[in-house]
Amino acid sequence: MSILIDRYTRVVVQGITGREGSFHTEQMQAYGTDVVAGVVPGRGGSTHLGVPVFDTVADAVTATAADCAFIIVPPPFAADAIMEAAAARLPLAVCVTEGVPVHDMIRARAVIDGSSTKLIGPNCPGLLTAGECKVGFIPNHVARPGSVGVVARSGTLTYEVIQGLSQAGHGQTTAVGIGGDPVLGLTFRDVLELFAEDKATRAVVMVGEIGGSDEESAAELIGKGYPKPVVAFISGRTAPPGKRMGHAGAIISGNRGTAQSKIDALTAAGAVVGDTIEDVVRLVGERLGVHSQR
Amino acid sequence: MSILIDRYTRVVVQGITGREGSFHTEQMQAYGTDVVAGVVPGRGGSTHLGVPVFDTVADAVTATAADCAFIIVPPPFAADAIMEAAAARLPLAVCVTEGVPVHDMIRARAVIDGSSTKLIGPNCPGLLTAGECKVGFIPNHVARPGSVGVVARSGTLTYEVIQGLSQAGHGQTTAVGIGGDPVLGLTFRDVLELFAEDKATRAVVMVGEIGGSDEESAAELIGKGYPKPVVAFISGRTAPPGKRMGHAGAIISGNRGTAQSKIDALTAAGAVVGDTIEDVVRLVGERLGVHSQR
Amino acid sequence: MKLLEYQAKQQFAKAGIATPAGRLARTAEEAEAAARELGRVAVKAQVPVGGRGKAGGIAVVDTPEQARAEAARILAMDIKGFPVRSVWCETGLDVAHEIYCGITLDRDRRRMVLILSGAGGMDIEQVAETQPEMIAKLWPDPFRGPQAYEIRQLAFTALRAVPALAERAGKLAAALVPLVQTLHRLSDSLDAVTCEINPLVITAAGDLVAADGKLEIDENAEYRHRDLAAELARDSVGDDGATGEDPYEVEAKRRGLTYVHLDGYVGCIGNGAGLVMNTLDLVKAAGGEPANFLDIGGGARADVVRNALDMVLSDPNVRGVFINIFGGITRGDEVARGIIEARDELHITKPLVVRMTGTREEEGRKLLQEAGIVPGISAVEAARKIVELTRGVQGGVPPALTGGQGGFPPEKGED
Amino acid sequence: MKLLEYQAKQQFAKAGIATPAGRLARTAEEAEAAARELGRVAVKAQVPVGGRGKAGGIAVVDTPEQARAEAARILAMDIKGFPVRSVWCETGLDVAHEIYCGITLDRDRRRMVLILSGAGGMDIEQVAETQPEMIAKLWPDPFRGPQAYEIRQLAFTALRAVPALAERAGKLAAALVPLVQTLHRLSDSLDAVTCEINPLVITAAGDLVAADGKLEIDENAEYRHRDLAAELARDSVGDDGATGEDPYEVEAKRRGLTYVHLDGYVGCIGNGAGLVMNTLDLVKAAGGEPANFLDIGGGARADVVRNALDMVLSDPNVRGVFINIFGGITRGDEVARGIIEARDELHITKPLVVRMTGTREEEGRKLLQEAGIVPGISAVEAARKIVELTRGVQGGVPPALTGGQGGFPPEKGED
Repeated sequence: MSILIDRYTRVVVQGITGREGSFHTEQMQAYGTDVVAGVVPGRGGSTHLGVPVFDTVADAVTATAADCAFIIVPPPFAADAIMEAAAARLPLAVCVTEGVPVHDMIRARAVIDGSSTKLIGPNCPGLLTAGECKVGFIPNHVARPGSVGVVARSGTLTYEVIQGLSQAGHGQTTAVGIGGDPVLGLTFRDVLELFAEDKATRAVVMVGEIGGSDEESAAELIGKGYPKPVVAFISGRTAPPGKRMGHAGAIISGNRGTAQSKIDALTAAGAVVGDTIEDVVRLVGERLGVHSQR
Repeated sequence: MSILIDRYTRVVVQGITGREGSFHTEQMQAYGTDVVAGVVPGRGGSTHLGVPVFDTVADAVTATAADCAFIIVPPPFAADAIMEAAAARLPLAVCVTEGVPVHDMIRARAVIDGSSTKLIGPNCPGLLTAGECKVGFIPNHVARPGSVGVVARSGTLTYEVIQGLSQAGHGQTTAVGIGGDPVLGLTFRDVLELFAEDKATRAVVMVGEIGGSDEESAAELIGKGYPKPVVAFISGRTAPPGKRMGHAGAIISGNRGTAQSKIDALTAAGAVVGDTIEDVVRLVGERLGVHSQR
Repeated sequence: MKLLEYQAKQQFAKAGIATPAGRLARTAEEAEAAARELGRVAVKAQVPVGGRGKAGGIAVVDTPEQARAEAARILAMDIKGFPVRSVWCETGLDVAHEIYCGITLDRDRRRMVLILSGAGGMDIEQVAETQPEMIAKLWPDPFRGPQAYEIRQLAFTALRAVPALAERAGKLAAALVPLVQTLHRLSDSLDAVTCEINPLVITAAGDLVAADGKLEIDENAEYRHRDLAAELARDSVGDDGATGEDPYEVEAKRRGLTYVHLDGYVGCIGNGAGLVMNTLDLVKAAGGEPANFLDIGGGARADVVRNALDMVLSDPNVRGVFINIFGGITRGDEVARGIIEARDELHITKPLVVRMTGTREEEGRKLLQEAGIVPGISAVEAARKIVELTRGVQGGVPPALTGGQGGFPPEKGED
Repeated sequence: MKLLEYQAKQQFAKAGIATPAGRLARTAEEAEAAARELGRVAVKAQVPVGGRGKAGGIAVVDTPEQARAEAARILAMDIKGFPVRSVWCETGLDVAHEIYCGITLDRDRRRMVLILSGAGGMDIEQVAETQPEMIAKLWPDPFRGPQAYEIRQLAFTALRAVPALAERAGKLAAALVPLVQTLHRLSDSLDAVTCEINPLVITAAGDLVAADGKLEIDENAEYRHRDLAAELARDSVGDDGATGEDPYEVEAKRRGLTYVHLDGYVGCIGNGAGLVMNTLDLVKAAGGEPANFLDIGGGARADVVRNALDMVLSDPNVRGVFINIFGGITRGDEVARGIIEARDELHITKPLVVRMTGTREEEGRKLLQEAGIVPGISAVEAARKIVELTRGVQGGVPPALTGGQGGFPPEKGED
């Protein structure tokens, strides 16, 4: 069991022939992901990495019954690629592109909201169901199958957590990197709701960071009686206020969005918050122990 | 029984203080329509024709529980008024304004399509449920209660048919003037579907004219086994091709939209088509006779 | 309102769509100067109708002198009734392919439809009938406009049907994205009901250039585009005031009336397009020939009715007038007042048949009766009556109707 | 990218929003000429920070001579670290009321939010806290934009809260419709994350005039607005090349790096903002002080890593560097190659602690090992190690680390 993707997921890669598109398609194939098609306008009819390439997503879906888009195109084309995936009624689209203009994403998000497509990203590492399928950048060797769900904003901290959990013997169901942009698809709350329904997931690790209030919104959900233990981590606790820390959208305004406000909200809601990734791994072990004794 | 409006309909008039707005509000009140509010931006808090006036439709709905908008505003403001009515979730909006730019209406129609509001018009005479309620221009004295449903594109021909039916003793359930603009709300087909469900309606008179293909689309519905007799009339049979006859959108292009193509489609579908309004009235009498003998 | 080719192209160019270099010339001298500046040019008559090429309204010239001579010839022409007031002198293109790209109103879908075809330079409706696979259509959301991916889908569908274009479809699709988006924005901002580039030329260098342009503005939205209307008027009205359009219709437009001129002798006035159309049908069914269509519209007041009567009677072929009023928004008393004023001030002597019912019909009838006019017969009977009164008349004033009754004897005693 | 006041106002004016007449002056002489042309003006420092009024950066003058003197004074100022490069000389307004109108990104709603308030001229966040009833908000559909009826609803809500405005709310609402629609179009076309008029002045004559303007462009969309960026650069970089911004951050921007300068002594480099933020947290938790935040981003190649090391070490306060790499899109071998190149070419002698894991970590580790570098400890341990190696050092080069190991002794034998 898992959320969003599994061994039956059929992936179409939008931007498959690019340098990064090629590299990560190969990595995904090496992980076992069933990449069934690529889309590059004007390259329809060719083959790349053993996969048929189409001019449009609609063509690819008709020919291959793909049900998940992996979008790895330059920033000016990302929003359009997302809309194209939504128009083709793909259940899931994962956009890893960094640097998408925010107005583009506001429009794309409005289209997603009116569609049946779930979006992950942009500016995210994608997601991975351990041992079955990965769509995105998460390194192939870090995850191992198990019962911990992971959801994180930062890509690299997603990897850190997965690796830490794996090394401590706590395998994962699915790890989702939702991305750090201000306007994105699935949020912490959305992914937590999916994990709540997934029988194989026994605990959830949530890795947040300063900026925005998505962690607070997730805390609200947890506070209403979330059915599984949640172990959280918030990065950026020492970031000076008012300094924008890279692309993560980690900018602090007023009292909202500080590390402390997030930690307080999560703690009050019943989640346990670790100080370091090592802490988080340890706390998960404790929770799973408690949990498995029931 | 009736369709769309009845004695319980609560009407808010958008543009109530204008010359025409005032005149027709009085006419509607005289007919017995329950006009509960008016909307004129900047006139909120005042009273006009014994009715409270509000700045916005939302305010009017909150205060009066209006459930039908009568829109009688100048053309540049019509599309906005329609969208405002839709945003306030009014079940029905009737726009009589003539001369609304077509791109405005395309946008308004897209909003209507995504809303729970039914639109009648623009550039239409509105509708009337005999003896109960009228929203629009249909003269007060022509209708009488009965069992004939009327749907027409032209305003004046709507009146003609109602008067003819009434004088011959065939009362009406509801008469709907859908309007002659190329982009409008409810079509012949939509209204026929409503009449099909209305128990009190035993026959339907449909008054079409040259241009467009809404009559052909209605014929398609009738051909699928419409449960009630339909008597039709098509005006503009002698109009020279390629001449635009006023605002009715009555312009003939190719073979589609000619009077003959409409008459043929309706006849083939099982409707009976009269040559004059008098004919139509006579044919209704015959159908009702046959019908009532069952 | 149909813009002239050069106006459409100026709009395209302003929006960023490539067009051939060109100059407008209203005289042969201006055409000569344009050719001197541009070199080899096509001299093209600017008229708001198609088929000017076949009519001889386009000439390709090599020298300024030829340009002068051809412009003089074309400016003296009259194409399908439209006198040529100006010519557009335009450089040629190195044409590799011609395709079609247009946006027009689709009544059935209640939206604008975007049409792209690999078969350009032809009548698109004919292509649609004979080679439907050559046509790709898109009905963009009016707020969102066509998205890049939608335009690419459209382009791949349309271009794959043409073997010569299939190979370069990727590049063409990429180039069509901004062009189509610009065209859509233009149709939106100009309230165009038709916005068409045909042919859209693919040059040997691979560029897309609008070689011809058609822009028709929604009449209901003309108030938002007064500048274009003024420009159009300057190019279509000559020193003699002639526009090539029906002079009666021009006069009606000046008067603000919705009027269509026809060939018959029975003047027809009514309120509402449906009613007037039906009035024409009834006159024809009764054996008469309508002289016009005149809709005084909803809510028309007394002065409008008088204006309408004056307009209809300005056509000498009109032997009598049938006024058919069913008041909804139009009120009987206003119409009656208009008829009475018109009779008195215009000294009308030709037969008039008035049929009036609807809102304030009582008040209207009372006014007419007080003025010695009797209305109130049915539409079918009124049609028969007006035809009876005008059919035998060979123009001019029928002797029986020149009495002191102010031209309304037919109405007497018929209620 | 934050535009200067005058740039924002020029954008407003170009879009059709009324602004006071004004001229930009880069010298006292230009300010004098502007005052001669405009009469009584306010001379306003153009700096990309708030609070310039309190800092003395605004002067109202009556004569050209005064304008010259005040401009000279203001152009010599430095406001919150920003040298004043230009002043905006602007005529006054006959102010009846001041309101607020702005559009900004609402992260929680994933949309732009339109804010209107009867309380203008103040910090809108403070108003939101103390007088929430004075604030009306609208989250328009990004494709449709704010519709007229929505803006009227917004206006009635905001203006009714102010007794002095309640009576004229109808007229103001009507005037706000086109203004707000224009502002929204502007925020859209300029990719603005903030587009604000505060105060929006209602003059005695009842007109709406933008008395101040704030426009911040989305950094991800700067490629679509190179012209504005160039203009901004011209007004913020002096002849001395100084911009008022942190010189290290200016240099980092020039190098295309995402870098934030901090006060400590441990250089921090990582791939991914989250990882670098966590690196800073770990350094601080270990008792050290980070000197910077430097994210080499996803997919960074060897030359980027070298560039980053060079950048971090240009700060003399840096006593050592912690490189924290978790390869996803970033590949271990590329990073290793960058570190090796940097060590060789930059002759690095300060301590470096490298922690590397993730995609191609095997290849990366092999490369580093072959070059005599040992990576591979955990992030927490690496943080402790770098702090241990740098805490006691008082700047300059620690004597123990100047050997022939190329600056990488800490890594030895720690895997």
